[in-house]
Amino acid sequence: MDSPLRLIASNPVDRLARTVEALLVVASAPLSLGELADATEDDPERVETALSLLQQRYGEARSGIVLEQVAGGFAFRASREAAAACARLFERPVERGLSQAALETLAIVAYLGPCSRPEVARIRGVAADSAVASLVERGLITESGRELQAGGAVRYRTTPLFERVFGLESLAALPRLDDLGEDVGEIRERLLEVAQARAS
Amino acid sequence: MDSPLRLIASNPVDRLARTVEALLVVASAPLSLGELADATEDDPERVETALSLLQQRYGEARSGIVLEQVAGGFAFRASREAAAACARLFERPVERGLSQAALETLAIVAYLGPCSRPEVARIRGVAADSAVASLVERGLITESGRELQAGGAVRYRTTPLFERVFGLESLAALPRLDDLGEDVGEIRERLLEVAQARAS
Amino acid sequence: MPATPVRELELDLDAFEGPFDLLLTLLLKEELEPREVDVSAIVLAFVELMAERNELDLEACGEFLVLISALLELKARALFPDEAAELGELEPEEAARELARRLAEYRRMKEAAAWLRERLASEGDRWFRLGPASLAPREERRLAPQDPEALAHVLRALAHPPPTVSLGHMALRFPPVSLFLERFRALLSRRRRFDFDAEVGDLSRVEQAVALLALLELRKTGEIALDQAAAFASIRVSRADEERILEWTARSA
Repeated sequence: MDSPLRLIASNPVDRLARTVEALLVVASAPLSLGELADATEDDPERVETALSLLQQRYGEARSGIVLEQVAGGFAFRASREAAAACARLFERPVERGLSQAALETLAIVAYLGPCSRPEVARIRGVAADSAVASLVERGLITESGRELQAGGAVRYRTTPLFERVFGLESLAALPRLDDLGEDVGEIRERLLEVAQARAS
Repeated sequence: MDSPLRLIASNPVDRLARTVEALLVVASAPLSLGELADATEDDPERVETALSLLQQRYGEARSGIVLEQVAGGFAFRASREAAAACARLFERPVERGLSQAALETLAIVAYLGPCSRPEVARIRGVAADSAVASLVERGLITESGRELQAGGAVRYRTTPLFERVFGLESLAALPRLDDLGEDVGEIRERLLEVAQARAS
Repeated sequence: MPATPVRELELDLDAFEGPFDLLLTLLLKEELEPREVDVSAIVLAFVELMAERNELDLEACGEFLVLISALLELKARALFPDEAAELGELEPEEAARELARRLAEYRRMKEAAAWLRERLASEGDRWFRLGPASLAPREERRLAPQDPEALAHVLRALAHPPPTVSLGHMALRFPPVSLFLERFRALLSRRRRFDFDAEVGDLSRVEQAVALLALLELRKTGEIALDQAAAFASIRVSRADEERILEWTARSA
């Protein structure tokens, strides 16, 4: 751990890394490689090199500040080791008391978004108004235009905060829906077992 | 810079310092010694020792992240070396347009005159809180008294900045909407009727 | 009605653990959402129970079919409240395919929601700052010049009537269980007993299934007594206090 630090001390990438860590400590949301390159007026490849140096320095178990790649960019967070101390001092207003209805609505918007309240209600089978309102208030989803026809309903999509709270690099990091439910095959197998037991 | 790091690695204050830096990177306001001691469930004197270790580690010219003691306590800031990059990050490029939600809210306030959030929400069919907040933050609308009845909601009107951005000499220069109604009262009624039909 | 293994069937579902008839009671009291109930797991549990017994209990199978179809119907209606009629206009095969497609879609979404919940738990020890840093410069937002026509355009769109939805085929509706609860209570306040089949004979099969659920609920709460001369014979429904009085009279005589 000491050698890379000593190396960058005599290396111009070290200065760039210091600028990048300065940007990350004041930013209010994850910064993309492009944003970091624009702000530092430096080469994206050099910014990447600086980021990988910082990732070593600010690694889990090594530092209380951890650099993570999340929501399409890079951001600092507290180490998991410090979670209990954080819980004593801060709140988690975004996810506290998230209802089952809100989670289902969130799943629908994340996978099918942008989508409207009527679309969510059609899939869930119950009105989604209060779930949608609570997700908007928490900043997990946001308006994203209206349905195409005139007088159409407002549509919603997930926000970068959603990706951040759930620790996703991007929406593409959500598991494929096909990988989630294996139970049809499982049901068939159990039925088959019963049938075989009866036959024998 | 390497020697203190190596020293604290074998010292329990090192762990405390990691927790303190984690708390500081999550906080959105300076943290006092008392708050840090409570959150870490540790001795204030030990927290002070940890803070002085961190002040060495996060010192100006040594690191992009600088630990600063301000009136309310301790907080991280960007190093002076990174000031130019920070200025570029926070001075956002000119935004080309407004979101659908902001545009609809702005149109309602501009055409119908001082309007409350509940009124905007009724016409749009969705909560207007975040759209109103973002327009206020941008300086395009501002508070303008309250609704008449006791405990009435705050009403909003457009600002001179709104007129400048939209190239209007005054609100009277807004494009006419004769096809929707003869006067503001008729237009308002029509919008509310359609909103009701959409909600049912 | 003799006790059958059906209502005592022990279930261990995600949303519920206990005997089948308690599940029905919770559903009827609307303390449990039908969409939370995994019907396939109930069918599996029943099939496994029957297999264990190693004898063919036709009566149990019959009762199970009635109850499970009522439950399925409840669940389908809860999932697609306004679209049953629309499905009704399709050919049966198409309707079945469409229903299966939507159920699969809903099920996948439930699984996605479960994944999100697990993720929330596993990421709960990642803390980060919400909002700006305390010693950060203030962000300035500047807006390019805008066209006022855009304002007129969005207001016209807001004044545009929404597309109308035909409600002409909404005749097909699933009656709430409470309707039958009230109806049977009213009936028993006027008469001491009535014949179930005669009372619901004119109703659709869906309505009959709901009526039967209402009957089971009333018996569960001790408001009525049920009596059936033989399997498949008509069910006689009587006031519970009526029966208690008769019993008491018989004992003291």
